[in-house]
Amino acid sequence: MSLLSLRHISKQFGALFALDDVSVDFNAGEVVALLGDNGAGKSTLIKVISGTYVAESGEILLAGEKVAFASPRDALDAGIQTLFQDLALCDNLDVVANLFLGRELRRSVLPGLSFFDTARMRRRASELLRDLAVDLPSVDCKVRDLSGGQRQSVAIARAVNADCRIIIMDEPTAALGVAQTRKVLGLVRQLRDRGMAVIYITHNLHDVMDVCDRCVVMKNGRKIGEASTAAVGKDELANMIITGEIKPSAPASLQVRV
Amino acid sequence: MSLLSLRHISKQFGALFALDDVSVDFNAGEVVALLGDNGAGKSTLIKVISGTYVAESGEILLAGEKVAFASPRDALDAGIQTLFQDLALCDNLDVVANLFLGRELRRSVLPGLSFFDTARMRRRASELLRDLAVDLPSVDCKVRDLSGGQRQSVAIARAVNADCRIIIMDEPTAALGVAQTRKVLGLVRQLRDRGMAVIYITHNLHDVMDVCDRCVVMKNGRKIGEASTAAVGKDELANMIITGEIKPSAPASLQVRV
Amino acid sequence: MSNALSSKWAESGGLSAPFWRLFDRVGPLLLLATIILAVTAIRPSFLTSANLMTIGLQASVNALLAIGQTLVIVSGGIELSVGTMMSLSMVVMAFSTLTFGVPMPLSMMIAVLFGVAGGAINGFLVAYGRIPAFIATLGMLGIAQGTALKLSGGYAMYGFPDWFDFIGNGELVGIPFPIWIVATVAVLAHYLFTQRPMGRYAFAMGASEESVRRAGVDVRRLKLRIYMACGVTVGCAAIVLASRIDSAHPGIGLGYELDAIAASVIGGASLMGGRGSVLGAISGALVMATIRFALNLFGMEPFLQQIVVGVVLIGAVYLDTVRVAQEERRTKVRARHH
Amino acid sequence: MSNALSSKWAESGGLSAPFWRLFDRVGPLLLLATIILAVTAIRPSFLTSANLMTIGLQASVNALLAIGQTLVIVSGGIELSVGTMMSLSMVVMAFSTLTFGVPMPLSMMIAVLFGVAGGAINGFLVAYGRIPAFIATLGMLGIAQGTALKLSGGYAMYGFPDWFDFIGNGELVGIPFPIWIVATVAVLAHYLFTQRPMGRYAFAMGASEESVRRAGVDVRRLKLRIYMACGVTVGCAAIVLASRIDSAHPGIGLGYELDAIAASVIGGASLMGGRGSVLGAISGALVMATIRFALNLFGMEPFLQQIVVGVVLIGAVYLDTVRVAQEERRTKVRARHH
Amino acid sequence: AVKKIAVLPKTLINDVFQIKIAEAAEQAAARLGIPIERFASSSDVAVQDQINIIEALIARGEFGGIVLAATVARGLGNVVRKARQAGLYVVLVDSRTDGDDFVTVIQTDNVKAAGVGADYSARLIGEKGIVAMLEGEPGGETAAQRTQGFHEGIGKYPGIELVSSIGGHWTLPGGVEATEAIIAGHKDLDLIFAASDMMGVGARQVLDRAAKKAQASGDAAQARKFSDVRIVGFDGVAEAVRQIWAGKFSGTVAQRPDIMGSKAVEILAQLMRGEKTPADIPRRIDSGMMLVTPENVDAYAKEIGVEKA
Ligand SMILES: Nc1ncnc2c1ncn2[C@@H]1O[C@H](COP(=O)(O)OP(=O)(O)OP(=O)(O)O)[C@@H](O)[C@H]1O
Ligand SMILES: Nc1ncnc2c1ncn2[C@@H]1O[C@H](COP(=O)(O)OP(=O)(O)OP(=O)(O)O)[C@@H](O)[C@H]1O
Ligand SMILES: [Mg+2]
Ligand SMILES: [Mg+2]
Repeated sequence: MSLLSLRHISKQFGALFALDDVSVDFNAGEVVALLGDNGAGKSTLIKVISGTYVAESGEILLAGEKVAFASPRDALDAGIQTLFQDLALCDNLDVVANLFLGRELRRSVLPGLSFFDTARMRRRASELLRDLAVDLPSVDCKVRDLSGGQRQSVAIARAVNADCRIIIMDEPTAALGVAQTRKVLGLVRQLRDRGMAVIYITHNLHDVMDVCDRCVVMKNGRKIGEASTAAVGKDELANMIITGEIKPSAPASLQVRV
Repeated sequence: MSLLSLRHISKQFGALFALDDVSVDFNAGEVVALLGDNGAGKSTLIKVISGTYVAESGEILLAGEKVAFASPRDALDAGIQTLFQDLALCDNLDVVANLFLGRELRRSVLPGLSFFDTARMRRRASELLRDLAVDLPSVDCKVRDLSGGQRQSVAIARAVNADCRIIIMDEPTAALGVAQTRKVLGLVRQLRDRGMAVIYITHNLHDVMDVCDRCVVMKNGRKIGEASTAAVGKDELANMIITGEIKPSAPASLQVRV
Repeated sequence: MSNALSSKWAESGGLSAPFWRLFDRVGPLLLLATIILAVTAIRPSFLTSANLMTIGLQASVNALLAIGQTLVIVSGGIELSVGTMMSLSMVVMAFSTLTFGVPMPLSMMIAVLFGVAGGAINGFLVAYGRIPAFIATLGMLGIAQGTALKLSGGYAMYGFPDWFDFIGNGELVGIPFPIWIVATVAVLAHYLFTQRPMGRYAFAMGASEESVRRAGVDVRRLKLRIYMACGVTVGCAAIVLASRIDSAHPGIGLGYELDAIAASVIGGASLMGGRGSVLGAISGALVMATIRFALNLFGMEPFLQQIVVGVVLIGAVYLDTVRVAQEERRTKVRARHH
Repeated sequence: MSNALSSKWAESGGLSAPFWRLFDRVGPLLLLATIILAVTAIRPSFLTSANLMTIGLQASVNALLAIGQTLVIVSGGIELSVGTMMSLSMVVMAFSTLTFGVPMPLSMMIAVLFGVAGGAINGFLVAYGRIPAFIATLGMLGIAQGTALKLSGGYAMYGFPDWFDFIGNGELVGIPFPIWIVATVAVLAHYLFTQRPMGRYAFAMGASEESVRRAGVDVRRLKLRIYMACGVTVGCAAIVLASRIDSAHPGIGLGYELDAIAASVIGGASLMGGRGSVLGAISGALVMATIRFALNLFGMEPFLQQIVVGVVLIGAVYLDTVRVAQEERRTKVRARHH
Repeated sequence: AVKKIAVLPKTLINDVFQIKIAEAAEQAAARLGIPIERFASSSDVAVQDQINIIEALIARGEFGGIVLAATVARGLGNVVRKARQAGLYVVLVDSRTDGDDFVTVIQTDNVKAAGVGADYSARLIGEKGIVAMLEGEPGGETAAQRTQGFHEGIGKYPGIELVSSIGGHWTLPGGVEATEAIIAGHKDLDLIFAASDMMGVGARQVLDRAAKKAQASGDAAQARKFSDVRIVGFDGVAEAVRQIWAGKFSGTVAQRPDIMGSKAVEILAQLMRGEKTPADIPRRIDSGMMLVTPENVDAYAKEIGVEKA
């Protein structure tokens, strides 16, 4: 049984079907690449999984149980952690506050009187960012003062700094440097090895070949194919993403959508 | 003589030297890659060139003449067009309005009475976006309703939809799909062939090898090296970006900064 | 394939978008219609053309101010001095014609110029002095009020020529003249909002000032001009009000600023900037005037009136929010409120 | 190498950041000091501890309201009903003790509860009704005003017990008691702003509500609680004011809302949300009280006073803007104004 | 059906005087069996509110008369004419406005009344000393008239120095804040003239507290000085009567809002019943200004229905 199953999910924005009857399964200990052209519906799909959007139809099964996510809180409580492509950080807070937003560490001074445990949070933040090879002026600086890649790293650190069993990453390495990208790919492998289900959205097929076990390809809101990474080549994938069609010569491993 | 020369540019944010004595030249008909780790100062450098920031010291020479850019307007007037990494679009306007922001087309009905020439702008917008292989619900939809890659494509279309002699692109393909990335790389080549100077920031070394003639590598606000792309390998570049050092075995073509 | 799809979508979107856009614009008018119908249901005799004209007349000054206010709000600012600047413009107009004998048409122009000058000061402070709009215009509120009172000694001034009465109280083809003025200003303002770069940049600035600056727009000059444009409506409002009450009052404007902002917001403007429309502003002013007129018509006692105005205001905007949310579910029109 | 650098930078940044942060917080206090010095330069006899105490006393009600207002503004909202809700709380307190004989301490608690209830309604409308804060609280302004007037018939109510006088007029170790109240509320509020998740989320929400929601925070409940917390300060202000004037007035609160917002903004809050502080709010209230007290002390005529208050307000905030801009050039502290 | 009367005071917020006009009118109407409705504008300078309300009254067509306290001396003429043309009688109270379509105006002259207050104040302190004035909210004409009247009146006494004349918003808290500032600069004050009774009440509170504080700090002379400051109010509302009884006010200039309200309704009743025509009513009726002092306060209290606690 899959850890997370989506069944016939549809989501409309006005006249536009952003998701059109999408069914897909995610398993523990597996990295699944979610691929597709710009506007294919990848972000919309993961927003449905993370409780940010509510789908118009379809259902979500978590370890076989039907669940309904009315808000991001519900998804977080169910152990689904998400790194969003947009709107992940608060510009006016510092790096530490952003990293721990929604799950601040506190220390109790007297019964009923407790403070933020800033020292512990700063320490942990430095560790996390060091693991990602990020070079920040200071963990005390406001997020609005960071470079594009630094912001992205903070968002990644935020997502991995939590207990969860499913982690979703929407184009995590898009703004990252060479070293940082390597670290994130390594991290993804670690997460998988710890038995988590990882959903990884990217446009970088090298990265897909590198860390993903399975690929799901979307186009115009539909799932158009699914394959084990080991069985397909980069060019095959690229072709499928672009044309939306499976080449006559495609191997059997590249399944047409059910 | 170079089309654009930066001489000893420095820019501080508080205690942090975001740019530290950077000198670099850009020539017409050449694509220069600006490389470097996250937070290396790439975006800050191009913000100085585009008039968004004013450097504390150093000078900018345009075709040998000293210029001062107090605002983005000045840089635009000097023929420098920029695609920024952030804050490039207005969420509440539609795609067409964003594409033409600051240089709207108008049609005159009576002397003194003129309207936006929406039809012409829409047509041009559709063309531009088609050239970039972008798939939008409609050119009339608000930018806030677009996917990450669609937004990015609109920003690219905005930058290339202008007469200019120098074009700066800050990570243009970071959010783009496979097909869109190819189109943008093709476009960059076209621009170069038309004799424009292109400054291209990216973390993707494949792309660098593909379209860039020369690479400038930055670290911690300093320029640490410069090389013709033909003379270096991808791994060499990656190594330099990460360690900030030139390998003993580096070929002579990889110049240590002057 | 991709391109074929793109153009197919573009077309279907292209056809429906203008329709929904119109709907979006018409929204506040629907709200107004709802309120008028509700009042009519309670008291059928309400719905006479005479009453509607009276409401239009009563809304006119606020509508003028709300149009200017909306432009400022759209750009992400706020203008608290519209009311007292209106007082000052009135007093200056009265002074110039009564004390210095300047011909009335010229004095009217002076009133408008004063409105614009006040706007220019506000705009200058906000744009070049980088003072928050709230503080700059709050300061100007006091300055204008004090100056108007000082000039007039706190007393009303009167003695305008007889024909001046027509502007505020006359009728043209059966419609009160102030309504014609509002209509004219509205058409011009709508042109400014939707067809002039200045209007478009105002919207853009409301969403992201830095993006507009990077597009090569001189945002400081833009702000200056926005507040000056708002000043034009202040000057016009001063003339209409002075004519309607056939005199100039130094203290009369205080309080109009909140009404103007409220009309703007009822009409769909967001104080965060980037949203608003001329039609919305006028509808908002009419909604407020209708509620107040209806309660006076019902003869509701004043203390209760305040309560009911508050409840109806909230209720009306709530209904509108629900309507927009429902539309949104079916269409591409996005949430209008923060 | 990269990590070494990172930690080096982190350290130097880590050392200086708290210092500049403190400076950022102290900014509004510097503004206050400047104004006090300027007044002293004009009239040296001004600088007596008695006068400073009087200013503190006169600022106390506005300071309390400004603290609550700041929390709302920080979160991206606005609260226009603080003034009239204060009137209503006063009247309800007077009613409960004078008409129904409820013991005074209990009546005082009822006043605070009423403030909180008003805040809860506002918060509910804004959070769950998705009504723009400006409209919801403007509606509540009218509702509270009307209710207070209706309850009291428009008349002032007298007859509080003698000891009640102490709250607004007593002294503790030479310092007026209301100042102690403000100080206590300020300490609690500062703790809320800086050490409670609620305060932090309020700031975060001011920058990006959606980010906060995605972080798993129930933003609607958060908003509700923010307006309720603001209501606490409204209730406290009602008690202090009632004691200070030894009576309850139904119409007294109107106008306090603008003063409270102004104090907030002078103290560095941004109406766009995401910026503001307790110390700033208090400093802002003190700045306003100082200007007004000084002008009254100089015996300046009311018309001129309005002008001068406006000019000084703008000038003071302008100076502060310039100072911040200069600091910014040298340090990491960012522009505070939009 | 019998036509209604509308009473339209300047405002009902922070203005006990205007409330009293409305209440007196309502009592008179109840006595005469005429239905009456109360209206109000949002502030005492909100001219347009009054115009709007009158236009609504005309539209309703069920009114026979209006009791109007005009917010402005000129500007309501047009709408009053409209009302007259629609068959409504308008009786002005407290303040007049332009035009000649109203039946009559029942008022006292604010400038003159403030002048009487000035003369009385001068007498109280032996025509020499230091005085201050608390002015009303700037913007309304009543505030300007009372200020003008007192300034002109007190200016006639060379021995008296008007050291401060500042605003107190008509209200008690406003009076408190203004007085705190005044005594911070002028500890040797002899008298405060308040343009409204409520500001005077606030002034007295401040002086009493200041006296107590001076006493506590051992400065008995200063304490006595503060206690001895005379206060003269304006309006003659119930609170002022109590203050005079308590020895805290030296007097108040009463303007009889009760007479304004009841007289106006009586006149309207006669007109609406056709017992009289507008020609039978004098164009101006003096409602009687009265200087209330400790000597005549008991009689005045009885007249306006205030009882000793
Ligand atoms: N809030 C919204 N309102 C209306 N349309 C939307 C909204 N969000 C997304 N869309 C549309 O839905 C489609 C899918 O968007 P989505 O963000 O899921 O794409 P994506 O696959 O993540 O693309 P990218 O690779 O560019 O990030 C796009 O055409 C987009 O324009
Ligand atoms: N406005 C600012 N205020 C303070 N510090 C800033 C500001 N902008 C950038 N910085 C700092 O300057 C350094 C350089 O930033 P910059 O954006 O130029 O990096 P970059 O090379 O573009 O990185 P990336 O590849 O991540 O986009 C970073 O350490 C960043 O934190
Ligand atoms: Mg996406
Ligand atoms: Mg960058």
